[in-house]
Amino acid sequence: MKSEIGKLYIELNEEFNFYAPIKVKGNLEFKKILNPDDIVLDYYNSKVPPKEILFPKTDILFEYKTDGKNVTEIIERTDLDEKNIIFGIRPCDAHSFVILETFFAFGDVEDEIFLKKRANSLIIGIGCNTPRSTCFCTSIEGHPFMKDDMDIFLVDLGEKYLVEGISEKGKELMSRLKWLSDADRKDIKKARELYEQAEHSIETKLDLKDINKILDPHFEHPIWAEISDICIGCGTCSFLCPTCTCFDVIDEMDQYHNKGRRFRIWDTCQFCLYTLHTSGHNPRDSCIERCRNRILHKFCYYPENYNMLGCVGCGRCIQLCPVNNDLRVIIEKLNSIKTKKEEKVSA
Amino acid sequence: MVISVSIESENRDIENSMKETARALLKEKKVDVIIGYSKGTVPLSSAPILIRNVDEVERLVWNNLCYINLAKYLVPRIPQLIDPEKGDLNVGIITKGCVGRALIHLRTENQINLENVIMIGIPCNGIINRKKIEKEIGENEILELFTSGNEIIVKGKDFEKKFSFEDYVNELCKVCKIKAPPKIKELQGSYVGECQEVSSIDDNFEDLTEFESKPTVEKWNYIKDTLQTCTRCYACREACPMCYCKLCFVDQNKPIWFQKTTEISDIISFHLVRAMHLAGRCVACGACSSVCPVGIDLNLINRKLEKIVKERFDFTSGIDASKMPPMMEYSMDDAEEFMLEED
Amino acid sequence: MVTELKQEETLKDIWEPKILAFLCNWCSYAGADLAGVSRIQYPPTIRVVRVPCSGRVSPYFIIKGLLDGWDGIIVSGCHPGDCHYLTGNLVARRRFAILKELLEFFGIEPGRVNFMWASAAEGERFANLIKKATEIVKKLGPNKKFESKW
Amino acid sequence: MHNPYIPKLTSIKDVVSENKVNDIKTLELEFQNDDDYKKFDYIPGQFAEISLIGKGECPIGIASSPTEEGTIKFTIKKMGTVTTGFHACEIGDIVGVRGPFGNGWPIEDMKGKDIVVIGGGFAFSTLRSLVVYLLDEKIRKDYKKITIIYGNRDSGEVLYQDVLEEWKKRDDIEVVLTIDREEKGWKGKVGFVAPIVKEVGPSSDNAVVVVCGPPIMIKTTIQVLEDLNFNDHQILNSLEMRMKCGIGKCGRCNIGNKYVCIDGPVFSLAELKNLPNEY
Repeated sequence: MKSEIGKLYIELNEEFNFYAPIKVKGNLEFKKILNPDDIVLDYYNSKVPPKEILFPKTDILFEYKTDGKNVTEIIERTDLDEKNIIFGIRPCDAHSFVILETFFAFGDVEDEIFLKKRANSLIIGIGCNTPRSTCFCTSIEGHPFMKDDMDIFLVDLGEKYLVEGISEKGKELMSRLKWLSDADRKDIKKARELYEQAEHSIETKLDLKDINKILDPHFEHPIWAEISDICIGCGTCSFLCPTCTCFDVIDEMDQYHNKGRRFRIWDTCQFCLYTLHTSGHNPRDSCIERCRNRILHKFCYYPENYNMLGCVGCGRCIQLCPVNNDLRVIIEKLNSIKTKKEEKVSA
Repeated sequence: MVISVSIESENRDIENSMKETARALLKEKKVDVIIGYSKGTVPLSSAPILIRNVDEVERLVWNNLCYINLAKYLVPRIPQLIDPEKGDLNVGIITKGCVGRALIHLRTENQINLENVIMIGIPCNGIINRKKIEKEIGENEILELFTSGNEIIVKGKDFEKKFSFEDYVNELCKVCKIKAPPKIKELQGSYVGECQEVSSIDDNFEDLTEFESKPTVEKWNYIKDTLQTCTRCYACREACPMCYCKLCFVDQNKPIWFQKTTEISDIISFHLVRAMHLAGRCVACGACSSVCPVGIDLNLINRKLEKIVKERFDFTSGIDASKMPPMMEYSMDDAEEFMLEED
Repeated sequence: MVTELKQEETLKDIWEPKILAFLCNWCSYAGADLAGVSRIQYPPTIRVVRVPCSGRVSPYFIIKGLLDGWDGIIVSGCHPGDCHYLTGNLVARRRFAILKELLEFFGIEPGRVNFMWASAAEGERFANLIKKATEIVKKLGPNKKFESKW
Repeated sequence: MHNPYIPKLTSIKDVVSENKVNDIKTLELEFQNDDDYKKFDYIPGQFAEISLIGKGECPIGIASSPTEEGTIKFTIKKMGTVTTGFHACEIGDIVGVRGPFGNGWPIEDMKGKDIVVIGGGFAFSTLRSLVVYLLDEKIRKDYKKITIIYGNRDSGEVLYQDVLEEWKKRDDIEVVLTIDREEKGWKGKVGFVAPIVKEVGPSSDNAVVVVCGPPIMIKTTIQVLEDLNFNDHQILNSLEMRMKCGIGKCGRCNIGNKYVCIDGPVFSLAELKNLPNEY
């Protein structure tokens, strides 16, 4: 029953930090909640993705004390062991956690701050009954009802939820929630219907199959100038992208109290300062290179390095780009490189 | 003589005359490229577009969603507007009132050479406050938005809503007095299409009285509430035609004055200092608020800036090229009622 | 409980604000000196930063000061027309006018930031104005607006 | 797993000003904790993120060689906020070090070959590390002829004068120093690096050449080397990039799908030609 979310919250609140979608000033945000009545589950999607929970906009790396000049003590973070429940996220955002996890674990050095938080988080996701016109998760092998990336999966059946444990962690938690009643066949049938309905309602189909092979040899193609000509170089697309991970490291010192901290904040390849050398040289000096880097990183470097696309098809960058530099159009344009070339060959 | 026309027909007229002018300019080779607006792929947006030949002119639109201030593309010039051999291209720019003001003000600040820029003036009839409509619709998807008569029609999968244009236009547009680009004598040859003679503006800033009369605590709480969602993506800065600094004050690191974190004090200091920098320069285009991905409304602050410079220094940005902006000047006779004095 | 309350009250009574004062080298700093050598009493609340001219004081200094937790800021320069650099204080005055109004608009008590003119010969005036500014800031209480910053 | 962003603390043991203008200094750092030093296992050509707490962090190539035991050295030019902070440091001050990062010079592959080291300006720091390493008693026999060509703007800019003097005295290494313009009392060669390389004319037979310096020097030198029949695999290069984390997470140092901080900073010319031209 829908009203039982409150019960779930009360039961789990003590052990876990309970993050759920709520409305803040008309915007949907994922926040640690205090009142289960605030939870909104019949939403389209949030503007700021739930990556914010595991990879906050401002994330402390460590704090330190000084004797006025030199550091005397480094204080490590202790809050990473806290357990979290991330409730009510969509499959696309749940998939973004998998991508983020792969990224932060890649290479010789793992990023403990993210990975520990991820390991301590339990994801209770919900199927997406109402994909938007800009959603294209089916084009990247996702699905509005994809449940692989979650621990517990919910389906909104109208008056009640169909609950399914996916991972071991999720099943274990479910076994503790004895008051959950069994689903009957009707419910499962209804869930099936919703599944198909959602799949059909996604109209955007992008051809992303061999995109990295198309992009790889076309680094210097004039199409990049065309794609980036109206970009104003703000960070909207990447700040609100659930898979963007770039950050800047900054020190801050409180001289009055002899303490300080080093933290990371979100940064984006769309900013000029991102790659600017101290010498004044900038490898990515104009919007053309910066836009190119964003697209290539998601659709070319990700497949090459991690064998997956760096995009989940949530459509946030399409919805929110200030100048409407639509990713769907960009992909179409890029795909047209291929077709043009094939035409040439056949001619 | 006043004929009441609907927004819809106004839009059509604007669009048609704009297209005609654009076609003529391109045909006569007076301009190499025209910057304008095209229809967005998402219902509540429009996309700036560069038009290089006559056939593409059809793509130009005017639909009350053209919120980007196109002057941004000229200061600094984007590479697409510079020919590697010929240098600066001749640019035609679709100019609504605030774009015109921006260009004129930037000229006063010596940031732009308007000699090879032709302003295709249009009498703007207001920009829709898309954030307000989005909030009104809530968790439903808008699939279509258009104006019909004097109403904005918003359509979704299973709903249709009507909003009155008057109420859902940007706050800044409601009080805007400069619809078409202001005409200045220094730039006689640069205008095509509509423009408007502006000497000075009468404005009583009534829209601010309510907020200004609030007690300090309430103001602080309001500002704090509004700004706390800020993600520091700097879309406001990047969309602002006046924010052309190569190195913004928040990016400076020698010394670091203001931190870039998302803690509320840092967010407020960013917006406070940015407002400080825009005093007497803001051209009231509202682009910053329209582009904000998390829907922060900065228009209130912009209005206040306009009010301060108007009341203290009798200055309105971008209408008079002969007047220096207040922050570039000084005068012995400025009011100083705020200075501390002995009892 | 009762004793605690009393303690708090007395604490508030003895609480003295900390005020950051930017004094221009040519007038106000000398004015402060004069107040000192003339043995004119004024509250020991200000911490002085000597600047070449009030025109040197950028809004950054003031806002950063508030962020850092100073209870009040004072900027003092030469009287209009007396600036050592002719017009530095006139430029500053415009800046301050806007800053003061903006701070008020943002809901930061405008009394925290005070601007004044004091010449090298006005020791008495300097002391009086500092007294006045201290009272204003004292009435506002400690600056807690930006306390959320770790 | 541990938090990779926490630096190990070291204290400054010595500060040496390297040039006349006094904008390049070498810091000698000693780890506060012996364990940390043992774990700091590096080869020439790698870099570390050294940080001045409160100011920030920056990636600097390690100038000392693993054979010089006890301390590590960094040569720092005064450029930005952090490096200026380092220049204000005194002996005994505390510096944070994270690392070593990057791949370093391929010392294993270089075994049994002639080695030509070409450096320009203050990019010589990791080359110093390499040469000191190669000249170590136990290691020298693994490598054949070593030639060093080191160019500078003027004699006041020549780094590491003490080790250079030592090297000159040895007979198992050829040291050629050059400055751009003639100067009184200068005993080395005069001229840009590229023509001097041509003049010295190292043989490309079973040789590896290591080039480090300003972009224009690299460009001209590579042309000369190609004329001398060096192929792309024989020419090694160390890249610079803006970095924050040093471990491939912050994202800014990518060239194509490679990260300079984990896949570099040393790339052979052949590898560089395969990467997009974005550095």
